[in-house]
Amino acid sequence: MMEKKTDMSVNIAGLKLKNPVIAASGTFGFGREYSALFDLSRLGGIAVKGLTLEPRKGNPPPRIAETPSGILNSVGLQNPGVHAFIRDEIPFLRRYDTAIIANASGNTVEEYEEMVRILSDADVDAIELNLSCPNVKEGCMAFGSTAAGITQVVSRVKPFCKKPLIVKLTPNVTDICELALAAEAAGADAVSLINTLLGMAIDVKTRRPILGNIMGGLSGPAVKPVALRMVYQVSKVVKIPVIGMGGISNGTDVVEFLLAGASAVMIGTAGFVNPYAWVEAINGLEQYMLENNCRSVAELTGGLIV
Amino acid sequence: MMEKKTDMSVNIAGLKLKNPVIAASGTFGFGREYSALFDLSRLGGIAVKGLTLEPRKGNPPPRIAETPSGILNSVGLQNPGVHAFIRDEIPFLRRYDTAIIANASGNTVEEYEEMVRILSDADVDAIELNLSCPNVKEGCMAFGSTAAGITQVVSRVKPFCKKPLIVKLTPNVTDICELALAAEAAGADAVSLINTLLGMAIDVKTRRPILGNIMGGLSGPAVKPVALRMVYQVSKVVKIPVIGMGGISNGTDVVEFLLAGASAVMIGTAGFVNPYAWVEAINGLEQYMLENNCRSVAELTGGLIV
Amino acid sequence: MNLIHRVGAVNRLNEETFLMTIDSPEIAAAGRPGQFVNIRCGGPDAYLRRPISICRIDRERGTFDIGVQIRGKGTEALSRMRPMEPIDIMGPLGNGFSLKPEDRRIAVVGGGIGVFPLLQLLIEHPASEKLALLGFRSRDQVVLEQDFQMACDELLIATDDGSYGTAGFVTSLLEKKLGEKTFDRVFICGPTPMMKRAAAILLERNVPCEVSLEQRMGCGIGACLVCACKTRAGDDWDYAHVCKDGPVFSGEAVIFD
Amino acid sequence: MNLIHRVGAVNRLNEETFLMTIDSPEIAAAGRPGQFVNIRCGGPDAYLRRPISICRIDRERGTFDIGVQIRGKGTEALSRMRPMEPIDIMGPLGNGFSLKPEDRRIAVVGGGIGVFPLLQLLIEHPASEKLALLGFRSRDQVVLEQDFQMACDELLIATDDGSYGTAGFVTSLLEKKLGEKTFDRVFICGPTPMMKRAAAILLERNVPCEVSLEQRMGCGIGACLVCACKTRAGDDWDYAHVCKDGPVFSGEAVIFD
Ligand SMILES: Cc1cc2nc3c(=O)[nH]c(=O)nc-3n(C[C@H](O)[C@H](O)[C@H](O)COP(=O)(O)OP(=O)(O)OC[C@H]3O[C@@H](n4cnc5c(N)ncnc54)[C@H](O)[C@@H]3O)c2cc1C
Ligand SMILES: Cc1cc2nc3c(=O)[nH]c(=O)nc-3n(C[C@H](O)[C@H](O)[C@H](O)COP(=O)(O)OP(=O)(O)OC[C@H]3O[C@@H](n4cnc5c(N)ncnc54)[C@H](O)[C@@H]3O)c2cc1C
Ligand SMILES: Cc1cc2nc3c(=O)[nH]c(=O)nc-3n(C[C@H](O)[C@H](O)[C@H](O)COP(=O)(O)O)c2cc1C
Ligand SMILES: Cc1cc2nc3c(=O)[nH]c(=O)nc-3n(C[C@H](O)[C@H](O)[C@H](O)COP(=O)(O)O)c2cc1C
Ligand code: FES
Ligand code: FES
Repeated sequence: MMEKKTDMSVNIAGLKLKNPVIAASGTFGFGREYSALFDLSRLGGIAVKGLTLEPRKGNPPPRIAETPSGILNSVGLQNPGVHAFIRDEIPFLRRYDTAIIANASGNTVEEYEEMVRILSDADVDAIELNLSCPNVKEGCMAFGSTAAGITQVVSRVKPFCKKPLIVKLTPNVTDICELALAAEAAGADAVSLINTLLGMAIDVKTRRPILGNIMGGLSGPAVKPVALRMVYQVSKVVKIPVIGMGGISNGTDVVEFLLAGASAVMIGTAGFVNPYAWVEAINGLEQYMLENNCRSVAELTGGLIV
Repeated sequence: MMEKKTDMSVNIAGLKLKNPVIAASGTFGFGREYSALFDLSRLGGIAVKGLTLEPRKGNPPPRIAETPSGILNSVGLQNPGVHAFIRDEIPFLRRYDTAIIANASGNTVEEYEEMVRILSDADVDAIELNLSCPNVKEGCMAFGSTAAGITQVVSRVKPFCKKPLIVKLTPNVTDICELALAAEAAGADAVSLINTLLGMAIDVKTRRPILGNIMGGLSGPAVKPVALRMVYQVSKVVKIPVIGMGGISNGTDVVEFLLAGASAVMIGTAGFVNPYAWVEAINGLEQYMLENNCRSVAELTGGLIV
Repeated sequence: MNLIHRVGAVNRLNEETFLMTIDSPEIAAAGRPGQFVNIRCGGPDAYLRRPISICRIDRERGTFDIGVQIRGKGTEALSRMRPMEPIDIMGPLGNGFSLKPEDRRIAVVGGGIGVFPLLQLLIEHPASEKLALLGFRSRDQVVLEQDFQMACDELLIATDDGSYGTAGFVTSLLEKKLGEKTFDRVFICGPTPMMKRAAAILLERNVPCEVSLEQRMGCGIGACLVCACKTRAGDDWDYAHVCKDGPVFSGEAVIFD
Repeated sequence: MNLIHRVGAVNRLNEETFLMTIDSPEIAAAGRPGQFVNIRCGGPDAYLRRPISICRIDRERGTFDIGVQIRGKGTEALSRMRPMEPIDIMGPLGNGFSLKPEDRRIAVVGGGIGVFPLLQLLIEHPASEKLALLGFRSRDQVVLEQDFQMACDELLIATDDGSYGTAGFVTSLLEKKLGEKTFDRVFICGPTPMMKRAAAILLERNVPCEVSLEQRMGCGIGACLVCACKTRAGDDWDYAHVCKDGPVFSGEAVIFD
């Protein structure tokens, strides 16, 4: 009898991934640096650094503060702009057998539309709309923290979007389900959550905020309980797939998010501490699946017993 | 020349505390247990376990889960009811020279009113309205997560309140400032924040949530950056004093919250790990004040340089 | 309460279990069988303290032993502590087993790591006849056999897989023994299903029993109310708290469900 | 990249500073002066890695040294590591100082813990004349004096309080020396105000210089963009990243503000 190998692949609204582990946007650059450490083809996908229409310099340093079991960042979308990404980075990323997810931000609805038009014609596998960055003044969080804002942006870009459209949600809201439902209704093919929780750190010696931008986004293990709760809540109300993230560090954490309802996951901050976190999480998930006779990732998704 | 000693006392809208460190509601019971470990008169105040009109059994166990640098709890307001508190606990607490803050919850606006009427005639120093408990189905969070709900409850109870009225806010909202402003406008004498962040933990072995109640409230060092940010934001917009809490573990953390804008602080979870956390935080604050020539706590409040 | 004590000897009992001696004249003097201590295990991810039963007390030397099974982050970190290291412990906590002079004939029923708190109980109990029934998964899980042997009049061991002692559950041993004789009180500690079954067997025969419960804890002293367990309160039920009202409860009081 | 290496000797240099040898043939072979390593220090609260410069390399033995000042949780935990313990290190990282054969006469200007990366630079630089100007707060802060002495032709030390060497700032020493002779390149590492001042002095006199910057880091390899520093980009400016574009930058490139 042939032994049935565990099937790690997932299909997120047409986006096929060899495994459900994706590098989270903003933590993995465009993959170049980590390609020196491991084979990027191991990854289910890579969500590239958040892109904007024009290049952006980002916020003044310091841009990171360490917090208990987490970090605050205030990078503020430093990026070379979408055109440089298409020209310089896609060819590099395409050398690897992994999905490319373009993470896109805009200051205005028009800019979101323009970004989606441009990226739809580029060689990427999916578009992740960042409606949730806490580190920029305009756009983003402004749209992302109300259902109306999400409806406005998503329904505007949807007609032009030729790729699976993932809408990334902010956790800094009263009711994340409402936002997810708005995204779904407006045409999102999937939602990803959570982006960072708005936070702050203070140095009592200088009596100043540690971050140059005063406030920043909290990520890492500290936020995992909040992220897990939101993934659970959202996946119970939407029909589209949910991509979960927030503090995932290993295979066990991945399984938790899958059980809570995620179809795939993203990992960011943990990679700063352990540069092999992504690969180890994939291996850990596979081991769990083998030990527990799971034939497919879908068997785990939403498998929480309550 | 007489050496001027550091003055640790604070006055929160008429509530006089010998120092700004208060035991957070729900983590300190009615003080009996910790009175065996240290002199309760050391504390600025004690916010007692959340009270309701009738005794409550609370939620099914397990009621606690450990998370990275924090905990989730789902106690669900187990308490003997406000009458038993007045009869059995106040006499005990009054043996100590520390402020008694009655933390009150209700299922309905009427219940909140009733609680405030009863507690106004009891021997307590202040009333903290819990509009933010994530662990009970009715009341509480329902009122506490919209400005309208807060306005409704606070303006209803205010006319009957003969004690300083502190309104405790939930962090599980899009805009905490809006809520704080609503509390202020409706007559709150102070706001306290943050209550716990709604979260969840899963056991991959059993594939079940760890908490009997599925979700619970996140507290401890993990939430400190979020709490600090909210205290900073709120204290910039309200004129009434802000009592800060969320993950405070030592004197340095206390100073951070004061600098961010708090007039006093509460400490909860840290005491589970270190039962002397409250006392050590007071000592640590005093030491910081001495080393930095701070004559009074008020000098630190809002002293952040941005 | 002094929190800082010192690790003494650390000995592996089997692959996943170790016995640790703690130097602490205070806890050794105050501790009673069935009480527990709450240990800050350290390690980056073990934020809360871990409750562990007092297993044996040497009051002359001012030390006590704990028997610990490595289950997760905290117990794993604990297992790596070395002799002479300082260790942060709150204790003794909880109420302990009853030690009544009128209980002349007693039995203890322990399962797995539940055997640990029963050792000091046997050592210290004033009864004239002491029976120990211990259950383990398999031969290599059997711990402290000699120590129990010395602390009681008769020791019977059951293993689930029959690799040592009697094959089957310790509750079957209990039923068999109850066919032969009765006891003034039986003390039970082990996995919940075992305790539930054992308590039912004993209550049916009107034999008083005490069970030692486990629940996840916060403060460990009764202030935070997280360690709830269902107990009878007249015709109704209520939540008692394992850390303060327990960990030992009378068998009739507990509602296992 | 192999992350697990081994702690060798650990020696206190003064109350708050220690020198640690790491066994790592890989990093010793690949490391160049001015590069850094990113260390997981452990301890319950130090979540991120800590960037620390390579101070000295012994390629034959396959070891390298780091000099560390205890500042907070991470460096404190690091200071408690013992010889033979495994240690999790990413490295070597960053670009390092330039080692140009045409630079015949060089000087290094170091302040406080900024002296550490300059030691291996002096050891390895091909120049024929090497001057070291080091500044410390006071006598008891002076570290590695002999080692620097052996690695250069002339060593001058300044202390802020005049308790050792020349009284005053190391930048004054630099100005004085520049009155006597010039250099093909000067390498600077220390507190930002010192580097800013030193770079200004040198640029004024058209002496090329390199500065080694510090910034809080996340990934340590250029992926997360948190370690930004302001640099000139034509007539404009841009953010470069200390971990990948640096930590060493040419003095003209950096905008100190
Ligand atoms: C009164 C009492 C006495 C105990 N005596 C012993 C003993 O003598 N020997 C022994 O090996 N074990 C004993 N236990 C169980 C022991 O507390 C747990 O095995 C231990 O807390 C697990 O921690 P961990 O870090 O290894 O596991 P993790 O899974 O990492 O723990 C995560 C969290 O869950 C809690 N937790 C997990 N399992 C339990 C449990 N069974 N009971 C309570 N909390 C739990 C932990 O304390 C921690 O807060 C006792 C428990 C109680 C309540
Ligand atoms: C390229 C580079 C080389 C360095 N080389 C050395 C060296 O050789 N010897 C030495 O003693 N120190 C060196 N430092 C500084 C050293 O990284 C910090 O002192 C250390 O990170 C402080 O950590 P902590 O846990 O003690 O302090 P904490 O205050 O607990 O640190 C909190 C967070 O802030 C970061 N942080 C704090 N101060 C600094 C700083 N000055 N630079 C960067 N991050 C900081 C920490 O890495 C951590 O993420 C270097 C820094 C950089 C960027
Ligand atoms: C340094 C940093 C930069 C980030 N930049 C972006 C970004 O550009 N776009 C985006 O959608 N999310 C960004 N994020 C958020 C992450 O993608 C992710 O949502 C969050 O960090 C939670 O996951 P984690 O805990 O695994 O890091 C960034 C996070 C970090 C830490
Ligand atoms: C076990 C537990 C029980 C709590 N019960 C209450 C309560 O009854 N009323 C209330 O207002 N807050 C309650 N809280 C919230 C705390 O008062 C506090 O707002 C929160 O825990 C954050 O502070 P900390 O991180 O210092 O614990 C409870 C918290 C914990 C951990
Ligand atoms: S653990 Fe706090 S009441 Fe039992
Ligand atoms: S630390 Fe990540 S880019 Fe420098």
